[in-house]
Amino acid sequence: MNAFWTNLLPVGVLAASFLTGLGILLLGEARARARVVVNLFGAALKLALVLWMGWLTYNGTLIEMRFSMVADLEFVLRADSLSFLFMGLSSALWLITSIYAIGYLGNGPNRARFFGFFSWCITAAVGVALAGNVITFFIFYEFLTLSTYPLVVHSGTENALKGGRTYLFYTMGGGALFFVGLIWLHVLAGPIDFAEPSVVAGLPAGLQPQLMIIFPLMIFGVGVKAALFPFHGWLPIAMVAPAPVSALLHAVAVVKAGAFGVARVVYHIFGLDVLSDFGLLTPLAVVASITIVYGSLRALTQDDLKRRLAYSTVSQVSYVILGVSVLGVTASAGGLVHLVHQGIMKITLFFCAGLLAETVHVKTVSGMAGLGRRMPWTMAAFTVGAFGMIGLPPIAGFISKWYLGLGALEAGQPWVVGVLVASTLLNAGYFLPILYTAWFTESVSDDAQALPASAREADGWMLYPTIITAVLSVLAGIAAGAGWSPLTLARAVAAGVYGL
Amino acid sequence: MSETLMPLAILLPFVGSLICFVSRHRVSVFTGCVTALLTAGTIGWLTYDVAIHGVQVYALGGWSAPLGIHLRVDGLALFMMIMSAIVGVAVTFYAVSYFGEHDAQEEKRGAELFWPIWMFLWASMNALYLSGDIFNIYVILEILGLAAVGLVALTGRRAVLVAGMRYLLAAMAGSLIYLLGVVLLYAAHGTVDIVLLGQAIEPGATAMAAMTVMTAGLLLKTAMFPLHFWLPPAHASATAPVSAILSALVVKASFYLILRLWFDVFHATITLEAGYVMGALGTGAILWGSIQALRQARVKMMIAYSTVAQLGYLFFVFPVSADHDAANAATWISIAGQGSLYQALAHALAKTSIFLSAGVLLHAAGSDHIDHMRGLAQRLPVTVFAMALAGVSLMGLPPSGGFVAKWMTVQAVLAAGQWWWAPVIIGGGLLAAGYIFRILRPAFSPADVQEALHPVPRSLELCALGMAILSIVIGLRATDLLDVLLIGAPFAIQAGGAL
Amino acid sequence: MSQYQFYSLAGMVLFALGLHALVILPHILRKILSINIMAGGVFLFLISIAARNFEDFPDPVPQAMLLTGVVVALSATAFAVALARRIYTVTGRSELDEEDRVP
Amino acid sequence: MTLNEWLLDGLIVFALIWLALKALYTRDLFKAVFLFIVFGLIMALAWVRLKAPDIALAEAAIGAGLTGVLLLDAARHFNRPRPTPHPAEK
Amino acid sequence: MDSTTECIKKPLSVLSALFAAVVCVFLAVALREIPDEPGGLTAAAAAEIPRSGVEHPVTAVLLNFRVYDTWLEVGVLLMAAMGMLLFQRRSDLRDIRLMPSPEPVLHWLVRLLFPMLVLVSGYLLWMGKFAAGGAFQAGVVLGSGGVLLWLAGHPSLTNFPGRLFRSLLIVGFLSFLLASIANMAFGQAILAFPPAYAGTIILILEAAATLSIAATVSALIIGLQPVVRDRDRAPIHVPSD
Repeated sequence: MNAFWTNLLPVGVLAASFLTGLGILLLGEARARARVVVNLFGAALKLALVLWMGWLTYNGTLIEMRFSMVADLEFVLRADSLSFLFMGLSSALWLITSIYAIGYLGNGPNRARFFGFFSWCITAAVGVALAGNVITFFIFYEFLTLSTYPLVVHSGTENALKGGRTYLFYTMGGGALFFVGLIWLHVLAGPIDFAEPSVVAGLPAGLQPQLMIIFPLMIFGVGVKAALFPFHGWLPIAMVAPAPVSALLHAVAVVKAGAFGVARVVYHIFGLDVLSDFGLLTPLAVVASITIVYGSLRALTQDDLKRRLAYSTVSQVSYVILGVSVLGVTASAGGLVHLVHQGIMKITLFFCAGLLAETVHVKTVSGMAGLGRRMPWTMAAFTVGAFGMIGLPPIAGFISKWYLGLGALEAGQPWVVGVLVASTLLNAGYFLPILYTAWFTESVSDDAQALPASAREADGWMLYPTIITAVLSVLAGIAAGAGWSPLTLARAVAAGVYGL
Repeated sequence: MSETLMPLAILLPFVGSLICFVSRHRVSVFTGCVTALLTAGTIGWLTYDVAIHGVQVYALGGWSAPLGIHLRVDGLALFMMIMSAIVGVAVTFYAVSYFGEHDAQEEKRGAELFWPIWMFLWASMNALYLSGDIFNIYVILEILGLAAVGLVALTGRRAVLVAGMRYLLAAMAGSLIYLLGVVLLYAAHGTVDIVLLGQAIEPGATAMAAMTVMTAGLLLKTAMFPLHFWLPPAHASATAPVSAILSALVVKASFYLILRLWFDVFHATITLEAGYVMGALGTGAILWGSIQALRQARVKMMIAYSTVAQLGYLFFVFPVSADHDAANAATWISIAGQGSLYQALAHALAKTSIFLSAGVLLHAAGSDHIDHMRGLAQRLPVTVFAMALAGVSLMGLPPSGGFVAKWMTVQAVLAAGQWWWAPVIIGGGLLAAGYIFRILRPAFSPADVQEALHPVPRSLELCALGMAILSIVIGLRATDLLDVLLIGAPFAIQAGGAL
Repeated sequence: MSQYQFYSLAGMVLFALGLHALVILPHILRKILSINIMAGGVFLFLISIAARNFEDFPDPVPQAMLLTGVVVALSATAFAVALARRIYTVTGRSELDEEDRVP
Repeated sequence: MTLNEWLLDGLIVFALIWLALKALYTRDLFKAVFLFIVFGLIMALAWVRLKAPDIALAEAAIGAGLTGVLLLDAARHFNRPRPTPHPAEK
Repeated sequence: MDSTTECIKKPLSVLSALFAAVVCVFLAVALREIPDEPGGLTAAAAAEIPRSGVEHPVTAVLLNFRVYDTWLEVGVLLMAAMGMLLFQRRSDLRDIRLMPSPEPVLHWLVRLLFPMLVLVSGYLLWMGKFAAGGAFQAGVVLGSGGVLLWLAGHPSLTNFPGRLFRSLLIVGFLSFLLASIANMAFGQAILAFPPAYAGTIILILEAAATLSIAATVSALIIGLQPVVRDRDRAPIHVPSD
């Protein structure tokens, strides 16, 4: 394979989902069957290309595509190990979520618009992963904002529009903050490429005060999407979107893009050694911890199931940021792998929430009484997800918490372990009651028999994806040591970053 | 051969205009389209030619500079002509089906005269960009003003007539104030040729007076912030293709003149305070325009105020170029210039697309009030999508031309040490997001009442979509266009542009 | 203070008068009138520049510019008068309406 | 510049400014236009003084004559009670 | 900004008066620095006049050195005519025909004056080469003749069919255009008149310009008249004006 074709692979990956989206939008509302085929074919193609690219990078070929937009602005796509982590996650889950969404939306209105923008969001998310320099990252970062807006306001109801407005307000503000930091840094240090060693390290000491201002600007700019503490407000409000959107976007694509952005800023823009001697890493860890605890606390009191899951996401994503901000290979490996694990587990939970809302129209935690008997498979998947979130051993969540705790001890920051323990207790605090009401209480309305037989279990389109993701989260936990597991990949990334 | 390209770009639309004036409606529509394509082709050929041979000067009638008039084309003039050509062709094809649709007898008579006046306007714009003689520019400015007012008052309804009158008075006053500056310069230096003036000028009361007066006159014609009173009613009440022409092209012509005068003629007399005044005007325009846009109830009025705001971005090249004694000032002055010109291009494309889409809305729903936008996303998906894409470019979000322009302007402003302009530009982008989404939001909500929409010809929507996509594409690949812009170093700060 | 400076000053005064009247007077025709007076002022200044102490004939270029300027001013005035009359026929008002005034 | 030349120029400039002021600020529209026509003629005279006779002729013909006629006709049109406009115009 | 207009008037008028005064003083100061010696182009023009085909310097500048300005100026006039047609919703002047007037004096006056006006216009046109005069003065005189014809009810511009009327309007502008195209055909710079027969070309162009200026001037005056005014009968019909 000569270099020309391999360098076109990243463009191929992006084009796969972009053109699918375009095709779906052009197909229009009527042709549902053609749309399903195009969508699934696109998703499968994208996954295949990502895996092929993974295999090539594994064998050591460097894949990079450069394209100059303006004098010193270069559009660079590069497949490095960190990008595989996020890209693999989002393309795989896109395929699964598309199947789920086809079942979920049935024959609702505006499905063409939904699936079109859905594929464009994934293009943006994968673009964020593949970005080779800070400009390309910003381009896809803003493209993500734009392509998710129509999904958030998909249902068109009044509070959907209000949710959309808040979502825009936060993400646009975040984008503007990041842009200020980005351009300020560009003026000081010139174009910043993720591959070369951090340019910021070479800057004269006089610039330190300015760099100390630029770093929070960029972190909070990206932190808005990662739902860091002061800027997490939009995530629960954006739950107004349909279930597949909350599942893929607010659990995987958008939020992870924020966390991924924080990782890029810390590892590849500023570089760890610059940040550690500026003493900026510990404040970041503190903010992450506040978010973790705050998110879990708010989740305790939420009766609406999706809002509870949303607050849980707010706190879980900050694990990644915590891992990134704690010095040491194991801690950052734990953080990075949580990026994948949390994605799989959270998407299972959101799938179940969608299933419950669709089949038995249960939206609140209190309404879930006695569902265990009526919808055994859904509740089983939910239980697996919940246990994973809490961090029980066989499921993936445990692995990341274990590595995080271990890394924190190695780095000599015991208080991080305290935070982990507290959040685990809080996780248990808001997940176990749900399981208890679902499995062990009789449904208060004794018309259990009156429910139509079909309400027993959701239809295939929606149930199988949920089960697949549940199995995946267990698999990621058990087979963590395997060659292809997210953990080994995260470890390779962490090793690369620390230059071991 | 290259010698005849420059006058050809002026003669062709004039010929088209005369033919349209005397012939029947169908013939003039056909002539309009053919002339539009031919003119665009000529400008394309001229670009190719200038890219090879560099700056060209053409002595009209064979008489050399002080006595005769020179036509001069450099990167800056070419860039503006390319912009006019792209927007011109799109608007022409849009107008073919837009005016074809209007059956009311009253509209029909107005529509006949659209073609000759529009061709005349296009020819005078090309003449303005090519002209190297400031008195000649005065005459062309006058034609531009009259033609623009003629187009505004095309439909003859009450609103456009009053708006047209206000516009005409502002244009006439602006031209006269500009003429006063021309006379001052001629009195002081005995020539009206831009390049000769650039070499002869030296700081003094006359030069300062001339600069102030000419800039003031042109600011009035560019509808810069305090003097923008005539623009919103004129651009909002005019028909869609006309508002697109006005917002995208006519307003930019006088901005081009200010730029040409500041860099080529008055480069010796620019003071830092003058630069800061222009920057302050730009800031005022962005803030005032955006705030007013947020308050409007009609889509076209909102877009007109958005023009007032977006013009503000163009003005940050002046404060940056004012302190040209700093270390490597030349580099970031050139970047600032490219930023403001690219913003002009991106804004022209995006604004044309939004105005054309608003025309489709007006045509289909009968009114462009915000509430009538409910549920249009399902019924007019292409138009709403075009508006969204154009909105992305207006907001300056990454994949678009607007972003590249904002990037270069902010970078130049920060590098020049005048960091206080940067938050204005970025804040302006957020405000733009405010009013763009205010238009798009109702389009997503389901239409409660399914009143029948007037059928809209496909070509209207495609023109709007085409321009929107173009405004995004120029964001992806800017190097070629900017290389064209930099031919002849228009933003160089030594004595006048290279001849 | 030579003759041409005296007339140039007169031209400036006329220009300022016209500008002030244009802003103040509400009636459309009077606005057109004030623009003509402004034009008159500028042309007077232009022609006095040509008459600076000369040898055999005054500087022809400003005079040619002047002729062009006069004709341009005439056609602009004719255009404005046609528009003003149209406004009067349609709206019956000879002033530009206040409610159209725009912030 | 001999004394009487100064006198003549002074008179012309005074007349110009006086006529301009009167033309702009008189009550009656017709009178304003007439004053403007006289202003045009005096302007032509000024140009003759400034050694541009042919342009003075053009200014007299165009400035005073044509613009005057146009403004007079418009003034008359503005004084007539306006014909009922076409309803579509509203 | 939406306070009552009355209270706007007072401060606004004071403000603008102050502003006008400042402008005047500012310009007067700038005047002082203007050099006294004739820095203009007198010498340059004088040197080139023999090659310009006309003797009178102003006509030389107007129709040879800066002929591009004059051409665009005729363009402005054409634009004014287009504007008039647009605002009066007309494409020709056919429906403003006047009934022939009964007064003998007007008839006699027109029969005497019109040919004289044409003669004067021709003289002005011809004299342009040697002394004061030229296309614009001649055009205006001819135009006033056209208006006179219309006033007396004689067949005049209002009898011209639409297409001919509009062609008459553009003939001046078109002549310069054709001259330029001819120049380009021969590979010369546009609007360049070979010195040998520059005079005749200028005369032809001036004649065409005079024609269209006369048509425009009379159209601008006649076109603005209300439709079909008959001295005694009520207007026959009022199409949508």
